[in-house]
Amino acid sequence: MAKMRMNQAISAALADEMRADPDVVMFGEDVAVAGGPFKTSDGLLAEFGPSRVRDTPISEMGFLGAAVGAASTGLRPVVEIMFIEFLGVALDQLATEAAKFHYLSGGKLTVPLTVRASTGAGLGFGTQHSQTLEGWLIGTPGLKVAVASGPQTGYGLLRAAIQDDNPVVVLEPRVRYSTRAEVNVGDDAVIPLGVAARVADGNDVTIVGLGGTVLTALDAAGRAQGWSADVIDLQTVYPWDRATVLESVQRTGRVVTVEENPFGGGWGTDITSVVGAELFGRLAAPPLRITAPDVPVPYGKHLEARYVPDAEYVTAQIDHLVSHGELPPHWWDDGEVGQ
Amino acid sequence: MAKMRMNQAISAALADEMRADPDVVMFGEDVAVAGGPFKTSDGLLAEFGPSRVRDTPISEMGFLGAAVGAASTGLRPVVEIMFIEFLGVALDQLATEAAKFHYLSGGKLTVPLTVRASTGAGLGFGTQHSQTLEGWLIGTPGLKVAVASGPQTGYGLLRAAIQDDNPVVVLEPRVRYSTRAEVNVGDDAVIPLGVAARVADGNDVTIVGLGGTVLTALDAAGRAQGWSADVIDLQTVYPWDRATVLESVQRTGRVVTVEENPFGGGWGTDITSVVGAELFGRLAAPPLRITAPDVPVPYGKHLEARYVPDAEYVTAQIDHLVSHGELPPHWWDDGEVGQ
Amino acid sequence: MTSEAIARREQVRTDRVARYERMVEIRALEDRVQELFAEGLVHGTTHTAQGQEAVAVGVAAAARATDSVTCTYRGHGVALALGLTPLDVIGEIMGRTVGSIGGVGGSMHLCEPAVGLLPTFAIVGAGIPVAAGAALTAQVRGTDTAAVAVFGDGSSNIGAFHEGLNLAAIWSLPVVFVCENNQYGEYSRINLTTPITDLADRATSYGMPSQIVDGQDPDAVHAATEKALDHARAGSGPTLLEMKTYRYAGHSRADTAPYRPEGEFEDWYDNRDPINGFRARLEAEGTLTPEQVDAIGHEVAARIEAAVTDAEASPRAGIETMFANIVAPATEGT
Amino acid sequence: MTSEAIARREQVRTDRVARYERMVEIRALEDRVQELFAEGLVHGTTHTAQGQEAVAVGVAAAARATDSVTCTYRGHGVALALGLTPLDVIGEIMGRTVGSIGGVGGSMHLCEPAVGLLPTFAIVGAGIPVAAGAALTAQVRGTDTAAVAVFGDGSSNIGAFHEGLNLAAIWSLPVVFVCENNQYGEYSRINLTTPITDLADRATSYGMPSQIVDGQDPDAVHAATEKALDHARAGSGPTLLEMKTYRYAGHSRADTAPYRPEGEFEDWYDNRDPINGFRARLEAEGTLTPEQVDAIGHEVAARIEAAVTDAEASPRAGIETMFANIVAPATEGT
Ligand SMILES: Cc1ncc(C[n+]2csc(CCOP(=O)(O)OP(=O)(O)O)c2C)c(N)n1
Ligand SMILES: Cc1ncc(C[n+]2csc(CCOP(=O)(O)OP(=O)(O)O)c2C)c(N)n1
Ligand SMILES: [Mg+2]
Ligand SMILES: [Mg+2]
Repeated sequence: MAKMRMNQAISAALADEMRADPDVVMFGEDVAVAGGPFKTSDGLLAEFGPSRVRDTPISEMGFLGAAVGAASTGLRPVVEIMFIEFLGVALDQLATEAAKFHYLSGGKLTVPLTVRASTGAGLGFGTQHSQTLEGWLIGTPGLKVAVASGPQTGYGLLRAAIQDDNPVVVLEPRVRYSTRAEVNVGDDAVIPLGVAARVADGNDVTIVGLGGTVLTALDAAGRAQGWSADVIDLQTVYPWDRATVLESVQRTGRVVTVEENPFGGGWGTDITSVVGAELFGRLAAPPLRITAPDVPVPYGKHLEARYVPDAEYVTAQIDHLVSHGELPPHWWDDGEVGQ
Repeated sequence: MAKMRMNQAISAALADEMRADPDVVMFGEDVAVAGGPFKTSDGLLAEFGPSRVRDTPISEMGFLGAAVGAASTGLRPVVEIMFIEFLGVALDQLATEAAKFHYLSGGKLTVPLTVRASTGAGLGFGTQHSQTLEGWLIGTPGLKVAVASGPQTGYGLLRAAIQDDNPVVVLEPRVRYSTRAEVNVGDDAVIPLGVAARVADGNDVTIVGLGGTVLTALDAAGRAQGWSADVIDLQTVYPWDRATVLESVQRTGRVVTVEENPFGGGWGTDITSVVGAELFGRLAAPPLRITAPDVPVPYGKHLEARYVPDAEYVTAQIDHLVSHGELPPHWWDDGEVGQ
Repeated sequence: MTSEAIARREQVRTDRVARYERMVEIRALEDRVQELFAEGLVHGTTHTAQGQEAVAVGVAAAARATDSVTCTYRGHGVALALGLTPLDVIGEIMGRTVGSIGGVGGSMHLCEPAVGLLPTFAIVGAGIPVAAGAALTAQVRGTDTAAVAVFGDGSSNIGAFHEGLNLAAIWSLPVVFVCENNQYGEYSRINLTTPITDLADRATSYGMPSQIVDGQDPDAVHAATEKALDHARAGSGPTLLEMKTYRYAGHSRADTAPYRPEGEFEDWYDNRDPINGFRARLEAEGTLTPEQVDAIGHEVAARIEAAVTDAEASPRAGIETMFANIVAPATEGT
Repeated sequence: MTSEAIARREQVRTDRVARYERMVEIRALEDRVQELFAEGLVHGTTHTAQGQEAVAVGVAAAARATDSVTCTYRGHGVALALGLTPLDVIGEIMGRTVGSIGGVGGSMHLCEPAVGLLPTFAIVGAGIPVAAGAALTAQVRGTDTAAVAVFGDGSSNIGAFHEGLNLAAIWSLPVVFVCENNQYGEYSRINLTTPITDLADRATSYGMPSQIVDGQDPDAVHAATEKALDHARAGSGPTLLEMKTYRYAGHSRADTAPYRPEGEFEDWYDNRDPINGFRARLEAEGTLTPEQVDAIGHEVAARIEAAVTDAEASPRAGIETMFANIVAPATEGT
């Protein structure tokens, strides 16, 4: 146990895997000498040297592609995509090559590749550097997508990703890099992929959070009056843990996803679609998705803060759902701000 | 009215828009001299000349980016992405630039860009040339995504896309390029974006199809015994027409999406999530998604044919849904083929 | 303000003293922006361009207002050079409605089509093919406008650079590619990421003419850009210009540039500062007097302070702005 | 079959007559594959490499079985040269379980890591950075293996080419970039899409050595590739080799190549056919007799027919194969 910020926990996970296996290498833009733009690889160059920890040219397609080649031939590379938007210049190597190589080699090759990328709003980086964009990745058979919610999951999911023989993307909500918490390190702290965690127990509603919204969901549950919530940290969003979610909703009778992405097309559609169908006739209220509005992420502290659902709003939405048994309006349905 | 294949209807739509507006230009790989790998721009070079109809180097990021620049400065470019997978090397220009330029110019610029791409399985092109991949595009505020289901919608949606002042992607199911039908041409045949079409009327179930699955849905509805279906051609998948879908399901009490994509993360999650929540307590059966399994698209006629849901399977799934009021198993839940 | 921007655009086009003044303005604005961030008055990040003023002003002097320009997140200098006002820029950075795009973009997102500035690009390399596309518009329409893409040395390693230049070359598009080789991409010196020294050499791959230019000399930048633009307008195709320059500040807000070799900054600053050099030349020519230099310094300082004050006094972008300008309402058919 | 592939791999490495035979085999297989499609016995599409046999065989002669090779959808020739059997290839094309990856891939998707063949790439350019990555494995581990990327002329216009070569150069990776300049990308002659004639010139952008090679001469291809591989293994970094060659068939199944200038194909076929040229040389040297030539022709023809027969007799990939090999089960920790 040690108190760490999430970026330190990530550095620690990388270091632990690199110590355990000389085939683990790490590269990306300014990850070596500078220790990473978000200091998520601090100290690695000093400990593991310039062959295993490398700075790259600005060429995500090139170095992600190189990671695919390295992973197919014996290394276990970890690459950093500084902001998830930059996958827009490199998606081919992840979705069309890496995810399909095991299949397209008749099972002869594995691709133990880990791609880390920072995501989300909250730091004032503007429209092209603040999105979550899991939607680009979900629905790609052969790929796994995990999302860290804080220091502990940042550590445990990353270690699992590096140990996995498949391409795994680990998304890191940027706003949490500076979150400090006690972190269990070591092999016991590895968090299996594909498994969600119940991080709070309650009776009336299941709140499913992912990444940055897990803390929000916990906070919202803490403010609850007249209802209590199971809070689930989904941890892996593709493929996601149906058993844990369905078990919980079966007990609570209500499901709410808290998402940091626009309403149209977010990951919560998958959760609520499956829950709504599988537990048809057994829910006490309609499945509720709490999301950002269908707009580009705005700049400016107050706009950005409003864009991302906050705990107060989540609590209010759930109050409405529980007390009326029907969907609450979104905050932007208000005529004054409407599209 | 003229009998045309879908690729001819697309060529006709392009020609009609190019005749109407000298700012409409068209480029892509082998679209000019050769008339397009799928003959979707046949005759355009001869009629409109090499300045407006151009072959490009193999560089999707380059020519899609050029189209963004051209659209921002006065042209109305149409670009062809031969197979939708190739957006994996160019997504940045569509999702991160084009979709956000109107916003990032404070409304001073518009981006009347049309991107056409062929999609889907059925022609034996293998894993990297047979996907639908709407998921890469859905959830991008500022972008519209339409999908042609045959010659008529291939004509009408493309014309609407070219006339629209926003970036619009028109997806074309490759397997339908050779489908022949009577096609209304002319201005009256323009199909507004964002609007779905009810293409068959029934009482017991609403089947929502998109692109290649619309014909499948119609065929399945035609085989129905003991139930009848509204069939909706969604036409625009982002943003989709909630009013038309909800109105229909309100009447029929059941919703079924027929998708050509894996179960995890497909566009049907959005439809069923919204329908399940909005019509909570008013449905006679759980929302049902009929999809492909969560696998890469396989090669080989019989595998590919099995991958894509066919009419017989759709009918059987709905039979089960209507008669039991509960979800049918997927064909791949059968132990013999299971993952 | 659009009308003011158009007037300012013309000054830099026609008057060398105005160019000097604009360089001073860029320097002062960038210094002030850094302070605003340091004081915690602004949220997010910023990338400033002190040391690179001659490239911005020289390019703006050569291009016409009807030409299109794409540039990067390090774009305050190019924006001011093209005519945007300090209030346009500072207002945007501070998230105010008076900002260039109404305060929803921030430091990385400026735009003013009236003076040719397309939305600035926060994705490395993305502006390169977009500029080629703006040039395509001119070519298809048969006008004599052209386009300019301004981008960094590090950006010459990304695919969009390669594809953009190749497309422009094969189509002979009227576009000029201006690489601001400021020696660094983020925290990495160019030699650590790029296997050649002169990026102008990359034009070979496209059969394109190229030139290495002293990016600290606004006259040299102006002359080279004008020549390349003339070549482009004549239908002879694109040119790659490599401007050798230097980034005085760190990469972004928090970066103090500890990775720079000792003395490197001092060498550039003491011996090749674009503002000092240009002032000395104008004075030697008799175009500028020491009194004018002082007056310009004072005026510019006052202008920047006024812009900060005006920005602070103007409303923050309201919640409703989040919902504006996402989808253009009008379509051609309606 | 893996063991047979390994043996066949070695033959081409060590024996020039075997190289001749393999070229004949490639030609015969490609001709037969076209027939299979024409007869409607196969579904989908295929891209054949008649005319380019010397590149495939020359590269395979130079590379070791432990080296990694990436190539394209036009990969039957490279695959056979590296040792895959006609049955591996035809079986895959026909969707049979005996195919290279069990029949789920088809013509564009072959793979045999035992002889160094990584999955062939259906996305233009994608194999280029992947080869650099295979070379990275060798560099990190300190082995003397290397990697080869084989790709077309048209692929040199895409971003992955630029980024892959740049990365390999700055990291001095042991990789050889083999550009098969067969004059066409799909239906477009290279001069319509690429502003330079010699793609080897693109090495300048990366400070990389390069060489133009007669791609119709397997000895020349072998020598150039071996030299570049030696250079790579010595830690001196990558090389770009441009193989001047010609694609006899159309781009893919249905293409009859109507866009070719009159006489172009005939000129290459009559004067620069790689098989005829190599046969003449071997005969002149006394390494090969006309009798052997005939025997090889017959044996190869029989081998291809046997492969077709065996493929037809073997089971189609079953539905259960759709669900296999998607996610690797074992993880390092388990
Ligand atoms: C595709 C992409 N990758 C990485 C980044 C992060 N990034 C922002 S600026 C920068 C350095 C760019 O260097 P250069 O092109 O030399 O421009 P300069 O900042 O020196 O003006 C990087 C890597 C980005 N914005 N986009
Ligand atoms: C990214 C991408 N864009 C387009 C295509 C379609 N395509 C397949 S092969 C080909 C031509 C490639 O030409 P070249 O690189 O010269 O190789 P050749 O076919 O001549 O061997 C094209 C455009 C593709 N597969 N991938
Ligand atoms: Mg730089
Ligand atoms: Mg070629």
